Amino acid sequence: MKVSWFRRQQYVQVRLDQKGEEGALWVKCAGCGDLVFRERVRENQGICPRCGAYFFLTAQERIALLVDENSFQDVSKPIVAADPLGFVDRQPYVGRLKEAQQKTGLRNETVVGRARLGGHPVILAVTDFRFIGGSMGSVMGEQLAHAVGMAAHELWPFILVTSTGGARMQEGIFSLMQMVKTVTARRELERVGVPFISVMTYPTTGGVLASIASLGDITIAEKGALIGFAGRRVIEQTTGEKLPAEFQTAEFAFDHGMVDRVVERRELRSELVRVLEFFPGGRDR
Amino acid sequence: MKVSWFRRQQYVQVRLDQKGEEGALWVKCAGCGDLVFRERVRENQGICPRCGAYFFLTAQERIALLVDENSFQDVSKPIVAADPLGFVDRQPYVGRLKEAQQKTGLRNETVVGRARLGGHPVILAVTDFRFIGGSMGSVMGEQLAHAVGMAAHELWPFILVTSTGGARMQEGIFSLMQMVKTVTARRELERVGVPFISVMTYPTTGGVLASIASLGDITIAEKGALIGFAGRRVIEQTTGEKLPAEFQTAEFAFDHGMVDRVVERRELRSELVRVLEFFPGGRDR
Amino acid sequence: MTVEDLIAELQEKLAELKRVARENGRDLTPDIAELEQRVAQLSQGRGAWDQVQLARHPSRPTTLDYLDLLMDGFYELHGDRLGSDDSAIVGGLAKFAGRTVVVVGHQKGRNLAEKRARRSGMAGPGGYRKAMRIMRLGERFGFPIITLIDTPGAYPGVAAEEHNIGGAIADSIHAMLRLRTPIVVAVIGEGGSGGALGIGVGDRVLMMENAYYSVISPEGCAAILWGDRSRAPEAAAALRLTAHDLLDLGVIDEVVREPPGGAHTDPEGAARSLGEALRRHLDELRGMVPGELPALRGSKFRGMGICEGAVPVTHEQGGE
Amino acid sequence: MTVEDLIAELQEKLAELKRVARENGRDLTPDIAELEQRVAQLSQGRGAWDQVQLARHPSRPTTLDYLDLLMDGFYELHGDRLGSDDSAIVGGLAKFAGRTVVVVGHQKGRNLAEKRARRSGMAGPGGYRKAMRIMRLGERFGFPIITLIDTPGAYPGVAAEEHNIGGAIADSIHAMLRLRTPIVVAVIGEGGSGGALGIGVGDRVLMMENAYYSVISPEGCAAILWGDRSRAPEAAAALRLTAHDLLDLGVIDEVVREPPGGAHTDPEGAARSLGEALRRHLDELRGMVPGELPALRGSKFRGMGICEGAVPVTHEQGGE
Ligand SMILES: [Zn+2]
Ligand SMILES: [Zn+2]
Repeated sequence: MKVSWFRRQQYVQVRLDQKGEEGALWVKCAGCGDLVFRERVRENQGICPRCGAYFFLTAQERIALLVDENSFQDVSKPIVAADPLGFVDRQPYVGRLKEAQQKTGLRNETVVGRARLGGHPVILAVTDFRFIGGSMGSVMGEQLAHAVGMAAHELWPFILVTSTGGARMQEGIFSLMQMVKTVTARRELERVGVPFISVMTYPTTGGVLASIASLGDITIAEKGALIGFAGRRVIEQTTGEKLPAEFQTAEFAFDHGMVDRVVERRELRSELVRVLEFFPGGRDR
Repeated sequence: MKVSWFRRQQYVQVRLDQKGEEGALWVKCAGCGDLVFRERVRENQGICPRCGAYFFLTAQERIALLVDENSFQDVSKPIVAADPLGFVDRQPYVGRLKEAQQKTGLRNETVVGRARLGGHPVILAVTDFRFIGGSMGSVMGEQLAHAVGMAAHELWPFILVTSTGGARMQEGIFSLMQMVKTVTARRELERVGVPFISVMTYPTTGGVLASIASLGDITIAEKGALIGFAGRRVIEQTTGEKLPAEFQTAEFAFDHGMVDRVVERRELRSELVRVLEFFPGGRDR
Repeated sequence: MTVEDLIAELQEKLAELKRVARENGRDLTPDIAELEQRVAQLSQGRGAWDQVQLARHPSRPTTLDYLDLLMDGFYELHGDRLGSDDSAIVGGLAKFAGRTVVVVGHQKGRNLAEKRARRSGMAGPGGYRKAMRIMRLGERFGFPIITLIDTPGAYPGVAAEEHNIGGAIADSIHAMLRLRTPIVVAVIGEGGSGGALGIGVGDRVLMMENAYYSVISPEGCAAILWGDRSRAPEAAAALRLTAHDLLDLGVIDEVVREPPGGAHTDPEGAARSLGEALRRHLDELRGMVPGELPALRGSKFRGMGICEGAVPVTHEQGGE
Repeated sequence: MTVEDLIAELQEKLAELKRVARENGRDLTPDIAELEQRVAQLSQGRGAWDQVQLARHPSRPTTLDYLDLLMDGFYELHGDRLGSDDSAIVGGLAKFAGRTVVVVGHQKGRNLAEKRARRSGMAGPGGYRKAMRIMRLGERFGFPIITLIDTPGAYPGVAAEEHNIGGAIADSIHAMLRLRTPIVVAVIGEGGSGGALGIGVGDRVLMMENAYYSVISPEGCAAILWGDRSRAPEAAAALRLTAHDLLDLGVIDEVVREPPGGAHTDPEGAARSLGEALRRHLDELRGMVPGELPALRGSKFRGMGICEGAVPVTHEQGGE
């Protein structure tokens, strides 16, 4: 099931950079409505210095926020999305991909790397929401399988940080099948006893939630995350139900036993280091 | 947790023979209030010929109702309850045991036998509620372990028919430990791939529900059964909650996913035969 | 609205646009191109929407219909043992071709009241947990597992989210990858996204000829892409969701023939055809070492996906 | 009311009865005998009720207190992944004696608000399912498991029954019997029947000196036997529920000394004592083959029970 990500501002205090705003010096915070100096926000881990609202992070920003300085080595597979269906909507999928690549400077939505956190070697995979909603197609499936393979080989913990609207419609059934593919990968970690820490950030929904993201040994939700399978509008239209105020927030997920902890962005790095301390092993140690 | 079985008449249409009524020609039906001829009830599988209410069955009656004629061979272990705590309440436990033995003609509350159902060889264990509420002490634990051991050895399906108020208070901690003991026994069946059919009749509660009875491969509730962990009064007193009308009935258990089917007493034998047809094996076949 | 109606309507609009362009001398080339492309896409993929309609036909045989027709006795099991019995998924023991199998499938309901009670086959978390429980029962006794998929998708509701529907589907996928017993999956009607996949991880995946299987419903896709659910036929064509599409894409293993006109015109015929295919695949799988099935099943799905700029990832046949 | 008060009261009644019998020449022998027996039972078992009181002492250290004192960092995990997070059970990763362990325990709450939120340690089905999830996590990484028992019993409530509390406890017992990692259980306060046992299946079962462990609460026992909850002290004596009783009966493996006056008078001392015992047992178990633990654990419990008229069933020590 695909979740529309167009209405995110309604229910959490996060705001995606708008196209064209990329170069702006000032950005408007969706939390307090104030114009804040972009650089101040960057330095502040993507948190509004006035009201504490979280801005979207790019994959690079997320990585920088988590890993030991200069420890990240990008080992993503050099692959890009194919267009197996010849999909055309408002524009051809190939065009949409090019646009996303230009806008983000990324080849695709998933970045995989070797890194250290508090000295612990890990394999880290991060999805970038700016790239077609961080949605999962064949590339994300392959990147995650690749990342897990490395983690299993090195016996290093695997950390996945998701920001994704779910499956990527434009690759049709192949996107759906990535749900199974990522779970088969997750099984490799079980076989070798390597921990998998799933970090859900805004948003973690649809087919990614219903596959690898939900299968962490430890699952951490970033405060402000949207976590849910079906989209709000779909639920309202299908069932006519009124949605509770906290619906599909990180706190909702916590209250309903879906995640181990809800963690502030500022605490996320130290939280992960704390978790890693419990797991011995890793070839370098 | 021990469930009091003193208030059973309040909530299902079953009636225990009262002491002293054993020899009476007529019994009063708790369902319709009429006096009915005891022999008619017996012939009618313990069902009131007027209103269809279920009377309690003794272990012998239950067995007769289920197995192929003349196929039952009692292979219960020749054991009786010890009194490891020297327990005395209104009367010493040893006196209570003697009384129960005299009243029921049974050595203890659990009868184990080899039998055939529709030609299928099985190991059958039945608890008799008349014997101190069919409660589980060391003897029931050992009888069930013994029964399961035979089933695992013969590769015959194991059928357990429970009518029990839960753990037997008078044997204290030993009764509690039978919960684990019966589950270890159940695990033997898993190892050899022998099916375990759990049949819950009025009542199946407390420590027996919270151990082996809940772990059937197939679980069948007899209509009219009371199925629940905690006693109604305990719940009311502890929480002040008002109990739903259907609370802890077989239908309640079904609606809440605890049992596979609710079956009329008349259909129980044919239902079990139907289930057994699906399981090949058994040394005689 | 049929695809034909839609195409006719678009062609009318197209003619009008061209007329305006010609008469008023305005340059409407981009609009005309877009419309022409839509018409082309629809014409090319007109089978897609027709098959979606057939897959949803109110008289199309359901899981229980097929079980009635195919199985020699179906003994339904109930409950997830966790608090619920979700009737949008049925499951139990059955005799098939003389042997015991475990069957799990979505059940839409065969009349209005039943459809409501079963939420038209849209299962909640309890449904997937019941399915897992019953499939594990099958594994314990070495019974092969057959799953029949027929759902518009998992139930989108507050209670479903509260009980972690995402996690339930993930767990079910995970559980199916571990089962040491053969699994044959057949999409018999609607194969609606994660709700379908939740019981869709098999050593073989078959599709009935008029079934569809898609990452998103055509309506949902149209709503997201064009803000217009009525453009579902186009979305259906774009998604390549028919049985033959999926066979071409290497995602399924076989298309099961239906009687001319669709399964609802001849349920017995459809069941015969499905039964033959199930039997054949189960026979093939029976020869395999149970302990090896999970690894083969895993590598089958592990190999699904098409990327560029790297060693091509192709679909490896599991279990052959 | 203390046991002493109760005995004094009964002795007064007894004196009165004897006076009446003597003065009025009535034969009150059976009544006098019953009272004398109650007094004897109470005197003999007066330690039992005192220890129940100590086990329930409002300042007695709870699971989280012991974790604070014993563990080098406790990382709490939450949720059963099925819809709930029951705070009557806490669990997570911890560093103990330099190694990672998994800890699961009942948590009563340390103040009124917390006690209410945690239902005084009375766990519902979600609690046992969370416990299972966390213990299985420990097994995946070979971490030993420590469980701390401190509950009046499982929560008796409508929602608990609706979510199959009986099945949840049964499943948890079943799961613990299968875990391929060492398990040490310690009853630190109240060991209330099935609710305690739900996380109580270990290779070693220890009890703090003033803890109790019983098939039923003394009050519940008294209510059933005599229709009088105030006779709980007698029931406590009859049930043989103290740590030393259980050691004598062969049901537990060790009594963990508490500071004089009870754990609440010196939590650090109590924690040292508990920590020493846990460490010692974990060290012993560490030498064992993980694959053999389930069978040994099973035979330990398989051997519990005392019957007559058959080959005596004795308590076999698992894991030694
Ligand atoms: Zn702000
Ligand atoms: Zn009657």
